[in-house]
Amino acid sequence: MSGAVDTPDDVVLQTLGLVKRFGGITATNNVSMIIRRGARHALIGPNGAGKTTLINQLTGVLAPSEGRVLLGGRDITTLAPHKRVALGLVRTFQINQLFATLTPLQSLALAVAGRRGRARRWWAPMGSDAQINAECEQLLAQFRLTDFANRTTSELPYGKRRLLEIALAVAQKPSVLLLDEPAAGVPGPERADILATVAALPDDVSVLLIEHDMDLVFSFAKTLTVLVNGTVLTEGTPEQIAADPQVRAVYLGDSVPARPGAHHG
Amino acid sequence: MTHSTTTRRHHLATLAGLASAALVLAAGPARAEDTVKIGVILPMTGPSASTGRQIDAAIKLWMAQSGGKAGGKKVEVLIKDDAGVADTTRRLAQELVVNDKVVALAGFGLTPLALATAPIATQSKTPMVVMAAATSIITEASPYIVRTSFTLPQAATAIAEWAAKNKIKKVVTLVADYGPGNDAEKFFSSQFQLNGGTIADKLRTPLRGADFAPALQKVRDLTPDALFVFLPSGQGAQFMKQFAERGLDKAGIKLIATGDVTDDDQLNDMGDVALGVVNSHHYSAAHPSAANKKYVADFQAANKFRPNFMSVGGYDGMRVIFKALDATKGAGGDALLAAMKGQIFESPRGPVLIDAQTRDIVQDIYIRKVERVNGQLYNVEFDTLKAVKDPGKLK
Amino acid sequence: MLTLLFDGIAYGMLLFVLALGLAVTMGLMNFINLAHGAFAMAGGYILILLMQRAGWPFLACLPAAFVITAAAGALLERTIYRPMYGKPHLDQVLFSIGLTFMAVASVDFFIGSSPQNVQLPDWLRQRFEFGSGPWMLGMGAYRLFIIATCLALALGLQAVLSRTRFGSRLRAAVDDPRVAAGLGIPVNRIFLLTFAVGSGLAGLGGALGADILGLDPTFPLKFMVYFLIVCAVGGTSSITGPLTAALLLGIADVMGKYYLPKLGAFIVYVLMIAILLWRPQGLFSREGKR
Amino acid sequence: MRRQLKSPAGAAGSAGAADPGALLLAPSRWRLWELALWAAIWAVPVFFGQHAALVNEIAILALFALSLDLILGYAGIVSLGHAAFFGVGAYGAALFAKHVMPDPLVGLAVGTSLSALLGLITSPMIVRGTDLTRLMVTMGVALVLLELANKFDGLTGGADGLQGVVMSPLVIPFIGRFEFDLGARVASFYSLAVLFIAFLLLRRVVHSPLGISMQALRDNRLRLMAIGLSVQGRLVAVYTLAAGLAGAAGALLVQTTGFASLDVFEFHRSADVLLALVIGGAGWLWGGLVGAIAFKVLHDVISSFTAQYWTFWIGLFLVLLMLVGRERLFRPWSWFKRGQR
Repeated sequence: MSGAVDTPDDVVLQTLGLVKRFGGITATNNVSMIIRRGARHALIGPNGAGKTTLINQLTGVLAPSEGRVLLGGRDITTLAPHKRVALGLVRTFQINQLFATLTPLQSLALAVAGRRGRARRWWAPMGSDAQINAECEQLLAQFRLTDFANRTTSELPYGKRRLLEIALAVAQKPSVLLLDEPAAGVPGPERADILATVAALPDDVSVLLIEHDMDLVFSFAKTLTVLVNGTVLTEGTPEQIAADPQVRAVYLGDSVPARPGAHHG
Repeated sequence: MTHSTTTRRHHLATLAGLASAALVLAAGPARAEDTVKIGVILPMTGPSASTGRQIDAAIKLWMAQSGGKAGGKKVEVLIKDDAGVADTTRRLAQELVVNDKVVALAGFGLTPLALATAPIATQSKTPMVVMAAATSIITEASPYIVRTSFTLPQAATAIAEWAAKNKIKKVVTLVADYGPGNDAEKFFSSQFQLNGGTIADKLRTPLRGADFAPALQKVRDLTPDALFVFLPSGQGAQFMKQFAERGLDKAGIKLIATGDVTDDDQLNDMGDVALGVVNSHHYSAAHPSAANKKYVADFQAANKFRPNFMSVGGYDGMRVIFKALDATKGAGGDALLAAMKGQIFESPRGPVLIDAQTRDIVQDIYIRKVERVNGQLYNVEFDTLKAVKDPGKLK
Repeated sequence: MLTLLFDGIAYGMLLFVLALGLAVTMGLMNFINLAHGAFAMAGGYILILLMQRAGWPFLACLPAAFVITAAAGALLERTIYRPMYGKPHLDQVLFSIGLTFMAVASVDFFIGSSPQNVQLPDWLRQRFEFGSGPWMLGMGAYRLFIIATCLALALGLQAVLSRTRFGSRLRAAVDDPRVAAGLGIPVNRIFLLTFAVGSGLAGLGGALGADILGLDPTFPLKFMVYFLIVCAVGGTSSITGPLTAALLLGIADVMGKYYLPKLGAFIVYVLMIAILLWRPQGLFSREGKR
Repeated sequence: MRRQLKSPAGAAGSAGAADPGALLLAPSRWRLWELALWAAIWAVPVFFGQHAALVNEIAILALFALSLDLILGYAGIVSLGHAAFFGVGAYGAALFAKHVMPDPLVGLAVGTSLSALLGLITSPMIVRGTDLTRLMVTMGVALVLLELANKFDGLTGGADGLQGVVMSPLVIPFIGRFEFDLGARVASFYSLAVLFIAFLLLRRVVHSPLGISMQALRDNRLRLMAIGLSVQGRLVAVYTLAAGLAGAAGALLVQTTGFASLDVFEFHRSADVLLALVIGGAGWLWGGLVGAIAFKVLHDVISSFTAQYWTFWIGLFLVLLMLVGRERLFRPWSWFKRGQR
């Protein structure tokens, strides 16, 4: 069953009345939201608002109890994670998921090769494919990893690892990119890199950003959705949200968490 | 990446070290003209280490007694450990022959070890003295193999005859599931049936097996007159304890066995359960002869433990080699082999002959009963079958 | 028939006591300790030495075996095991294999490679028999004694785990060491204690089993597989899991050797593989536990 | 070696300056010391003929370790039953030589493909489960095969071993015809050659995209899936390849010693190769070779004087190695943790 509902064709990702219950708790409560093509969309909310739970349902890590997820009008509610990747729905992880012993260059080369269906080649050494090399070079530059291209990933500074995390996702040429707290725990100076690279993401990529860092959110997002206790509290432009008394009350009031990544699963 | 570069250096260092080690090995020991070498390969480690220990001790005893001289030359014995792994045995044999130029190979704790080495003996025309392994076929694996231990058919047929003569009609056989075990089973049953007995069942236990409960239970349910057992020396104690614990003795089932089960090496620790077990073998530490009394005395003077049939195999093996070397003035090859064939001498076990045709040992097989002799358990011989050839060869 | 069942149960009970410590170690610290068998061997040799060299009575040797191996376990846990927690499984495996090798070689060196025998007191050598024919039940006093002892141990441990505070803390720690530590449970101390008791039990099992399983320096290697099977199949999250697994293993082994002696240990291994493929977490453990 | 990414060139200029192609290719380039080492290895049987038999054994163990390195060091699969493949290759080659034809090369091919097949069949077993279950299942498979080989003694010779495996001379087109000699010279060259070819093959594989993806799989399966690559497929492929190489090692053993015994399936085979690999260091191709050399030479030296307590020393060595850690003894080993936390 695909896109039974009529969706304006500039909608790339859409959820219809998503509900997720864990035993008694309702982590996601009838969430319907729309991501438009080229969107710069931010999902904010206090700790435990169910942001990560929602992401996991979008990417297929969790199966929703009710409701549907549509990607470009196609129903992907029951689709396996890696199949969603193939359809262009790509995510970054709140906690780095990197190849510790590879170098950023190798990791990216592998990601690119994978996308180009060349990750199964077993004779020609990695690096013998000019197209892949060129793409890697470009990605390294785009994510300011050029000088670290050849370091072992586990030895990179945290900020650089964060950038690599995003770069690996972008290397998939996603149509929709879910950024799960990209700036989480990144110290000041390196944070700038992240803001810049995220801002510089190509326009044809629609981005859904989950973030506590208000500077990032407000500098980046054109649309904000506020999630509280698994329910959509409100949605609007940064200005509207900033002005919204409800939001101030439940969210902006509370301090930005010290160490994101300590909470959520 | 600095550390990985250093580790790379480290590896290079390692390799350099190994290379030099190889060089040292390569140099090898200088070879003097007036010495002959004998290469002995034994399982000093692993499950059958006790075999190696016994033979090793016996060889040392022989060297001490003989002054380590034969055919006017100094004899050097190189003892290698193969841990009971066949391909190691073969490699060691290869090196002993090619590098150390030994005139004879000896030892061989288990059948596969001997069989694996046989081709080397044949190719290099080096006499190979089997001091322990007891499967019949071994001596047929190479014309250069001489055996000074015994063959299981010798022991098995002997006890089979005795059983048939002593109104035992129905027997169950229980053997460890490997070469010698199969031999024991085959030759006992055929001989026993030949003499009109019946074999109720033929049971096998895994070689490493420890819990005999199931097998023994089966024996009990079959209610034979006697149970014939062959187990590699070492498992005997275990077995007899469980034999009694299961009440087979009370159920009137006799226990007869080959001497491996009541191995002198462990007999003393077996306790009263072993008392009265009738078994057949070629050597008992209690063999009543001057030669043996001296042997046991000297042996125990040098070691904490009692000599068993393995040790006597090693001791006689050395004698055979030495006497042959005396005859050939230290020469090896076919001459040495020829000088080994047909040797007749008084061994601690009794009179023995190296059969010139089969190169296998011909010896008396004794029927013994485990008894307590001044506080210690011994296999006391009460019947003798004279000059038993290996029945495996009389096809 | 019944007799076989009885033997199988005795064998299984023995395996249970031998393997329990290993199961707990795995469950608690996710530590694969292949050297567990070495503690069992130690227990066996302590029994032998005390009985033969020091002439202690059999019954006195059993607790001694427990105490001494437990102490040894505690010592080793403090000194060399602790640094290995959290290390990759492979490292743990190699580490404990190394320990086993050392133990085997040392025993070989100090006591000798020949198998040891226990001189059981006479009252343990008798045999009781009931009925006849296929339903005849014959029970060796010693196996009866083993079953009784192990059963008592199992019940006792179950009680400790379910009733006492230590038990609840232990269970919490087994479920999730990190959370437990977060709740202020002294996981390290609990583990030290558990490890010691586990080793002690192994020692006791080794002492009890010396007579039935046989005792020589290769003991740890010979029975390692069986212990691991008990843990892998029984899972490491409860006592009942390993117990059931051990009993199954014991009975299957005895029955197999009686009715299909040709197949030998074959059945056991195939069963193990099948079960592990079917339930990678073990038969009796909650899914998803690692 | 994978970790030495910085090629001499890269090390000179700032890594960033070099172009990705060069950097990516750097690890797959031959280094001087590698060539030197191979030269040295080949030299041993030439100049120290009296150790040909030992060289042969080392080469075989090295090949076996190389295959284990592939699944353990590169794909991160722990195995305590690698002997299963060694044994199948051994008996396969032995029976083929005995009953079909005695040509070594054909026999080698047969042994290799048989064990590869077994690898393919058993690979689903190691895809699921935890390290513990993998240890148990791999060990279990080896034990089952051991039991089988023992039961079918009509075919395998059971506990006595399979004797009288006579190989015809080694005939290599355009090169010549070599009789297996007592001094094991030919045997040692034969085994070394097979080892060398396997080494070259793996050297290609581990630096190819597939090889990189295997290491990625070891580092972080979740991410590998997240970049849309299949984990199962890769596990099956690498396991089958490794199994084949192990089988080749087994076949070599049989062909150069002329017999097969149950021992090829025993636990200590799996353990020994694991030790050798660990001594050499898993995760780089030389690990297997260095380890095998160290293991065998040490065994030969130690057991020649401290007769039966070699096991104690190797045990002590392992314990120290694990306690002190490779950082100080050999090389870092961070990559057996699932992902980096």
